[in-house]
Amino acid sequence: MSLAKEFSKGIWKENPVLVLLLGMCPTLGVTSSATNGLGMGVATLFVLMCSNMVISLMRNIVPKKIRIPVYIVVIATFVTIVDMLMQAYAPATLYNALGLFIPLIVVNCIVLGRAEAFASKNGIVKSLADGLGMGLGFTLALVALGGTREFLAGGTLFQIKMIPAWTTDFMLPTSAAGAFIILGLFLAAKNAQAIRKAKREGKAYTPPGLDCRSCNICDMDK
Amino acid sequence: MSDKPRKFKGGVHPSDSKALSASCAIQDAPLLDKYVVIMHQNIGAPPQLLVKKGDVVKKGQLLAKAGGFVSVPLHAPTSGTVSAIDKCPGPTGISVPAIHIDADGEDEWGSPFEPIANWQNCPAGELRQRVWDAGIVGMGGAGFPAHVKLSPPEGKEIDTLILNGAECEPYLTADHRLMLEQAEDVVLGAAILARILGLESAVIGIEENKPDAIAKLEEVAGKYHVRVQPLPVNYPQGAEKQLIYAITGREVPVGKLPMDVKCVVQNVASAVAVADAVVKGIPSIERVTTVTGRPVKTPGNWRFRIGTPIAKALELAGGITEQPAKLLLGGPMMGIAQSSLGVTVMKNTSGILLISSDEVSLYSSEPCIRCGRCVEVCPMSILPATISQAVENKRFDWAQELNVQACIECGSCSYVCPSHRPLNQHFKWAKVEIASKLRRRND
Amino acid sequence: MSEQESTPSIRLPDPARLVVSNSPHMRSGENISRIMFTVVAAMLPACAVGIWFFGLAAVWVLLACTVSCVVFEEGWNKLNKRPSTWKDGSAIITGILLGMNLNAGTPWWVCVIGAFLAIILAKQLFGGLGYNPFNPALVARVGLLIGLPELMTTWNPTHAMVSTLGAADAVSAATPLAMAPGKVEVLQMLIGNTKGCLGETSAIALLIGGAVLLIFKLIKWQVPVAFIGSVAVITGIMHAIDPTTYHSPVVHILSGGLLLGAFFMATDMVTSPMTRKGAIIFGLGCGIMTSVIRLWGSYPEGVSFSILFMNALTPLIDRMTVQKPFGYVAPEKGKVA
Amino acid sequence: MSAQKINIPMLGVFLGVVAAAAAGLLAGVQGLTAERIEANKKAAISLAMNQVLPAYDNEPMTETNTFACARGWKVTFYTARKDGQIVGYAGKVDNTDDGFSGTVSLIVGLDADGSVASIASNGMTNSAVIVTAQTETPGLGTAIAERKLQKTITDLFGGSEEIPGLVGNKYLDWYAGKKAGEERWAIVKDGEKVNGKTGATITSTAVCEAVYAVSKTAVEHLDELSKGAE
Amino acid sequence: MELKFIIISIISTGIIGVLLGVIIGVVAKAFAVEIDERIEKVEELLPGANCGGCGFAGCSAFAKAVVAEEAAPGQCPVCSGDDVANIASYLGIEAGQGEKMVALVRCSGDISNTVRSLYNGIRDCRSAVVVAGGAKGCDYGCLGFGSCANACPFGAIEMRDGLAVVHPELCVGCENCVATCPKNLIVMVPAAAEVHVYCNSPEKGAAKRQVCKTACIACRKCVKASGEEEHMLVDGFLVKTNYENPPSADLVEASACPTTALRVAGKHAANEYQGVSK
Amino acid sequence: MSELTSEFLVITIGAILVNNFVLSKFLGICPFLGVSKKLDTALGMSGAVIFVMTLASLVSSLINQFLLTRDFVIGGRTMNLQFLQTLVFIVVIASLVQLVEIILQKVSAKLYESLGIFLPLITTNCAVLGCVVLNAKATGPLQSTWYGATIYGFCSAVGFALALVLFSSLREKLDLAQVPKAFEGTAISLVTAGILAMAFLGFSGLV
Ligand SMILES: Cc1cc2nc3c(=O)[nH]c(=O)nc-3n(C[C@H](O)[C@H](O)[C@H](O)COP(=O)(O)O)c2cc1C
Ligand SMILES: Cc1cc2nc3c(=O)[nH]c(=O)nc-3n(C[C@H](O)[C@H](O)[C@H](O)COP(=O)(O)O)c2cc1C
Ligand SMILES: Cc1cc2nc3c(=O)[nH]c(=O)nc-3n(C[C@H](O)[C@H](O)[C@H](O)COP(=O)(O)O)c2cc1C
Ligand SMILES: Cc1cc2nc3c(=O)[nH]c(=O)nc-3n(C[C@H](O)[C@H](O)[C@H](O)CO)c2cc1C
Ligand code: SF4
Ligand code: SF4
Ligand code: SF4
Ligand code: SF4
Ligand code: FES
Repeated sequence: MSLAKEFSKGIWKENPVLVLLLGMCPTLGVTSSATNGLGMGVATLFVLMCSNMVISLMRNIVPKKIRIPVYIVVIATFVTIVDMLMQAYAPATLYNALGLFIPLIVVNCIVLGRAEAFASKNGIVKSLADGLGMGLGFTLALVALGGTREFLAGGTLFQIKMIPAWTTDFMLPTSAAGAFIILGLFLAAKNAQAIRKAKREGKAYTPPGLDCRSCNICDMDK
Repeated sequence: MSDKPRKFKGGVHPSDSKALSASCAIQDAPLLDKYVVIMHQNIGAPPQLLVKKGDVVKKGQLLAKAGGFVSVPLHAPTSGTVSAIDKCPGPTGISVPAIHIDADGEDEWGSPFEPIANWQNCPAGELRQRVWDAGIVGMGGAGFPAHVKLSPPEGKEIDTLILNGAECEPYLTADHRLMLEQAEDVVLGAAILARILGLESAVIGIEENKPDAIAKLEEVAGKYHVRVQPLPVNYPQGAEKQLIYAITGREVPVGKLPMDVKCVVQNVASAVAVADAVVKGIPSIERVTTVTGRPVKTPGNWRFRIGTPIAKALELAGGITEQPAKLLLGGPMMGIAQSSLGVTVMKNTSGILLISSDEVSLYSSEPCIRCGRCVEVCPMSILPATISQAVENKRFDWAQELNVQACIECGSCSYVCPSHRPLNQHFKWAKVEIASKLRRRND
Repeated sequence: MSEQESTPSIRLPDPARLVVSNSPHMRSGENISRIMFTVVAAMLPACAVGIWFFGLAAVWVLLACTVSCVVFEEGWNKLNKRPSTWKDGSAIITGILLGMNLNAGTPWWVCVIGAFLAIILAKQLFGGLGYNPFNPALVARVGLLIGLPELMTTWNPTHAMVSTLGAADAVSAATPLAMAPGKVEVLQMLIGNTKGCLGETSAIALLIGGAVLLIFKLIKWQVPVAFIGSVAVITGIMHAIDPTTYHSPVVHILSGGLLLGAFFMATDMVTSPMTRKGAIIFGLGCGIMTSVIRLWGSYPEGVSFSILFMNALTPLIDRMTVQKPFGYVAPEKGKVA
Repeated sequence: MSAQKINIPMLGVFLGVVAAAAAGLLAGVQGLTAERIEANKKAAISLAMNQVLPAYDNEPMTETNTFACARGWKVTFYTARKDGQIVGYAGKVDNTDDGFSGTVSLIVGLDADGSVASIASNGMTNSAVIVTAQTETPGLGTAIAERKLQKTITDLFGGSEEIPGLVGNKYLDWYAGKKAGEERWAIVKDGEKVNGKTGATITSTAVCEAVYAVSKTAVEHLDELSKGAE
Repeated sequence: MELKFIIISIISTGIIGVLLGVIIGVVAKAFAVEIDERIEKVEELLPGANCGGCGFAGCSAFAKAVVAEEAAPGQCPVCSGDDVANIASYLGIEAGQGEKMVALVRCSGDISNTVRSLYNGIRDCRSAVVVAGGAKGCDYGCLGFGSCANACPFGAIEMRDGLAVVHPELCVGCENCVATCPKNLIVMVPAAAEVHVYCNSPEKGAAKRQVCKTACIACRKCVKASGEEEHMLVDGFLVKTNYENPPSADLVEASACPTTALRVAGKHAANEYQGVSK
Repeated sequence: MSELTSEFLVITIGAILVNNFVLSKFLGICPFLGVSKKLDTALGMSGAVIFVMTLASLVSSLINQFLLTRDFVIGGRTMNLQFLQTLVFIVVIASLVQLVEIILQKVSAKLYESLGIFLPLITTNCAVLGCVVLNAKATGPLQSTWYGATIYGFCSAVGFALALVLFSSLREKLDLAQVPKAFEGTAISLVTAGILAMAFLGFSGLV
């Protein structure tokens, strides 16, 4: 695959949230507003790129048996760096809102998943492209989700009122229940598009499910 | 044994419409000029053909011999010529082989065996052989060879013989009339069956909506230690597992047979056929059948020869007053719908029923609303609604787990379902799929 | 036509017009829409009382909910090219019940959002009538409660209250459950002259409706009995311990939609267990959870949440209460492997 | 296909080296950012303090007194002086335990007599109450606690100017000038001046309790406060 | 910067790391599991349709079999030629690609051509056969309730007027439909053969004509036109294509089949035949 | 009620019902969606999570208390290793899981068979890490002790198990529903989870 393709596949065709169904926890947890989605997305993007890069560099020297622990250590390092950097330089409100989920980037299946499925098999440039694409795809999905939830709740986007006449806040979309439901609707929309496409191409289509195909982290003991 | 019958769980009370034919005495159908005897009329192996096209046969003569132990011979319904051995529409919609006989009008006897006048002293084995030779199958529905039921395998003890006179299906009155008009024969048949099984006594179970038959039978029953047991009116009282429970309180385990709880159940018509075969030496070549339904001009009960075309039977009943929506062999709850008039009366045809279009609710299955009615009426206490949804999603494994095999296909669940779900068809389908899977696994 | 001549002396059925189908060939004549419209009839007394006490506002809410439920149902069917289903009456029930669960002064757009939550989100996404695991009307009510808590916890006073108390006092008067224990007028609650959702205030009307449902055997009596019974017992114990902080069981039973929930919503067969044993467990669960939320939770009212929560438990209950078939023999041990 | 032989010491060393490298890197970054993080935390407090206190010329951050209030919470007071005279206190209380879905932390500017200070800003009189941390329901509980300017799309294009100073919040501004007496303050939900919001009584009460606690503690300990830091 | 601090961090974490590495090494040694990464790779190269057309329980089972050389890559009916070649070259083995087969529904009796009763029940062939054999006049014909079409993961079977019609270009030959048909109507035939007899009824010609306008009445016109049983075989009252030696498409024109039971697959799929009424 | 008892209630009822890990904290969503197709597997996973989370809480709170939060003075500045929290925790969890697996395999083959396959999944289940991090952040007098942290770990896992079991039984039911094509699979599961979360909101304020 060309470099451009490695980069672009994460954005739509293999979008980590909508297609690979990875990293559901931050997806649901931080998307009560577009700003939060963006912050989380960028943080993950950074970690993803760094870890993809380093792991790709190390891929030939890491003993197979301990590759996952090594990857985890690498990832945890970058996550902690992001954590400290954000605490130091990001707006306090954003850092507080993302709170718990920053350390959890460590276990975000996207990061480890890409490390294992891609970076450990590809060169540094390709891995960087993959990390960038996947990270961007994740960020876009999070911003879209956060934006939708925020907008449905009170007509705002990035905390800016888009419809000044909208005065009563409707809190369901920003509640926990709304997170699940609206992500469900997003997936359905993506499915509908894929179904239509598959039909046009005369192919069979099965909606993506969360299974071991998109995440092979549990190879750890092998 | 208590006198008070037990009530089985569940069941339904459809309007019985028996009044149409209940008071019509059994008439002997006149001799026709053509009979079509379907070859395979019994559960088990098909019989082996003994005649060929052009053969001349006498009434009662053997047309085909039993094709194994679970199989029965077939006899000519009248004298005449075998005009063809060809296909004819079968009761299940698929064409089946049949023996076509052109009657010569003489109706000349050519019985293969003699009456056994002194049956009380005849060995049980001989009597059982007679039942087999006479080609008697269960006349209550399934057509299971009677002699098989009468031959419990080594180690299986039988202590109760039950005659099934429940006739719980709406519309049907053939057994009712038979019990009323030939009570002595019924009791005699019961006594012979009891003797074959080595028993002293027998019980006849009858639904309480036939008080005249109960009275009549009680009158004559004393002669042979036969007891008459009135039963509450509750469909499917006549299903053998429910009948056994009502009379003895024993539950036939799932997947097991009546003999596993030491019972044998025979239909009353089967008992009469046994009596005829033993005492009069007549093989199974005729039966009493109810021809009824609102579109039938003169409903009634007829004694038809086996092989009588349905069209002829309907003609005898005066034809129709309106185009019916359905033609059924059997009762409205369990009968089989026919797509042609070419079928003929078989040994287990207890009724020929026409249903007018306003009585038929066409299939328009809606989703199950989980009202639970089917669960409440199911006499087998399974979960029709869940099984049906499982089958709808082709989850036959699930259906099996939920004991779909226990279903007796009584149709109570479909009867009450407000969503008009084809529950019964789902179960039938599931059983077929499960059976074929088992077969595949055994291969 | 010359029928006389052409008709043969004996006519036989025309085989080409015979229908073949599986047995049974007889049906009880019961159908979904008859069931549903009976339920609608059973709800009418409570609606009527609501309209009597709250006036035209109640009519508008009921209408807005019902109409938008039906419109969403039909719209979805059209969009997905499915046969029309509104005539089966289930969407109408959902609409009326949703209306009954709202304050009489609810704005129309709230009704529309509620109808969307009920019909599209809670019902059609799962495949429509019969497949929804959660009670649509309740999903709508809880969704609105979460989304618009302010709006959903302000109540219109009844006309009768306005004329006796004066407008200002009537507006600030509380719902029975929010009043201090001992100050509640039980008689007013029986007839329905209290604040609350427009369909939940009159105990008598709801009991009449419940009786209709029971007489027509549309609901399992186990559900309301277990539900109301367990609330009575638990709140009774608490009232006995401390009558100054806890209301008497009578107040608990008559207020806050308990009767509405127990007779009309917990009994929705689609979302409650199928067997009678399951129904008892379901009712008890609803009752316990309602009591806990009312006594110690932050919501003044727990009926909706408890039924919704028990809806989620229904598949488990159904699994636990599978009945043994007639003649069931337990598989022998050791044979399983 | 694990053709390679498992070399246990080698595994240990490799993982050890990676982990050690990681730790080193982290320690480095930690060293780089630690100060800034500390400063951020301080700045957050001092920003709030500057907003609630009148002009001062001392370093209130260093002049602190801490007392426990009747509810058991610790209230920290920062004393502001101008020309040596006490011009007011900033009372800070953290993690009260009775919000709707968590705790509330706030800073209250007090006049020298312990009453909640008023601050004129943008032509309005605001109270010197700032909620510094809360986890209430967005749009409901937060309406009581937040002093946030709702920007609308028209502002963006209309180019209206950023207004410095405190943003008004009618629920918080209710406390301006109030001084804690024996009676706790009531929640008022109707009329012009309110401190409570229908549907968010719990948050309203939590904020009210916290502000009351600060004022009450100050009033009780006015003597010690006026003596300055210990 | 405090070097000491950094050193403490490095040392403590380093120790943890060494410990862990050793533990994992010991564990791995004790519980070594042999895995073959080629399986993974082959699975990646497979199309992932999981249709079971290869005769294995899904793509990963097939991949295992291919690597173990118990199956040839070409056995996957869904793989394009390129895919097969890729796998074969990756493993350095023979492609083993068989002849492409497609499904054939041996019936042409759609609603307008056959007698049927009014069937009122579950619309699924396998279920319909338990009721009156499916209520079709012809006992052997297509019931038209589409069990096969539902079983086809590739949408290659179209239900048209109560008849299942295979679109040969969409059919990948996975054989899912074959076992589904309760009437055993579907057989796999070489995709290269174009001419088929669309009838399955062994009944006598007259009997068939009573219930169906497009039945094969075994008039042998096609047999003669193709030159005596070389391309067409007679089997009782039914004629079949000799798939060992299939005729060319012009046979249909040449033989002028009186019932149009003889058809060209592509034209049949395009709905270009009507029954001939008599 | 004493402070400790009331915090005990907050931890137990709070972690199981009110602030359910899955339905209100959004932790462990991957296994929640991935291992909930069948009730039986859900039960197995629940057991494994309860076991690992309790153990992980215990071990990591001990490490946190006795190693990471220990202050030491270097060059006049007080420092500690708290910044290594994430790194140490995840490594501890990962190795813990592996050790448990080995031990289980040796000690009880039967238990290993029913729980074993779920163990590797748990490593990357952010519920475990989340729980441990929350413990480390906790300020309550009970939760900041090692036993309080263990109780919290156990209760959170029970909350996770409750949600998972409920959800899997609902999904088994959904298997029989005629869900619109585009919603099949994860989409409708998410909607269901959303409504389940609504129902759980009823518990709010209980503690
Ligand atoms: C395969 C099969 C084997 C049977 N074997 C026996 C048997 O050995 N003894 C017996 O008394 N009945 C046997 N039966 C008869 C059944 O108990 C039952 O009477 C018969 O199927 C008719 O039942 P029905 O009319 O209720 O459907 C057998 C039935 C079937 C289908
Ligand atoms: C639902 C159901 C209803 C039945 N009703 C009757 C009935 O009313 N009368 C009857 O003789 N047999 C009835 N049967 C058949 C009996 O179960 C049993 O097969 C029969 O009495 C055995 O006698 P036979 O072998 O002599 O026919 C019914 C079966 C089923 C499954
Ligand atoms: C999703 C949701 C979030 C809520 N958030 C808050 C909140 O942040 N603060 C609050 O005081 N009440 C909140 N409530 C409302 C309380 O549960 C309670 O009903 C209310 O405070 C009492 O209202 P009252 O003003 O009618 O007495 C919330 C309710 C819901 C449904
Ligand atoms: C006794 C009974 C109670 C019902 N209760 C409700 C209800 O509470 N909420 C609702 O939306 N529909 C209710 N319905 C209507 C219907 O069952 C409901 O719309 C289905 O849940 C939709 O699939 C009820 C129906 C009956 C027969
Ligand atoms: S499930 Fe079977 S036994 Fe039960 S009522 Fe239905 S048809 Fe009768
Ligand atoms: S009777 Fe029909 S609608 Fe009612 S539960 Fe049974 S199958 Fe469902
Ligand atoms: S070919 Fe077979 S499965 Fe397909 S529609 Fe026809 S009968 Fe049904
Ligand atoms: S006769 Fe042949 S073509 Fe006609 S329906 Fe039967 S099988 Fe099909
Ligand atoms: S992101 Fe939370 S479990 Fe996967």
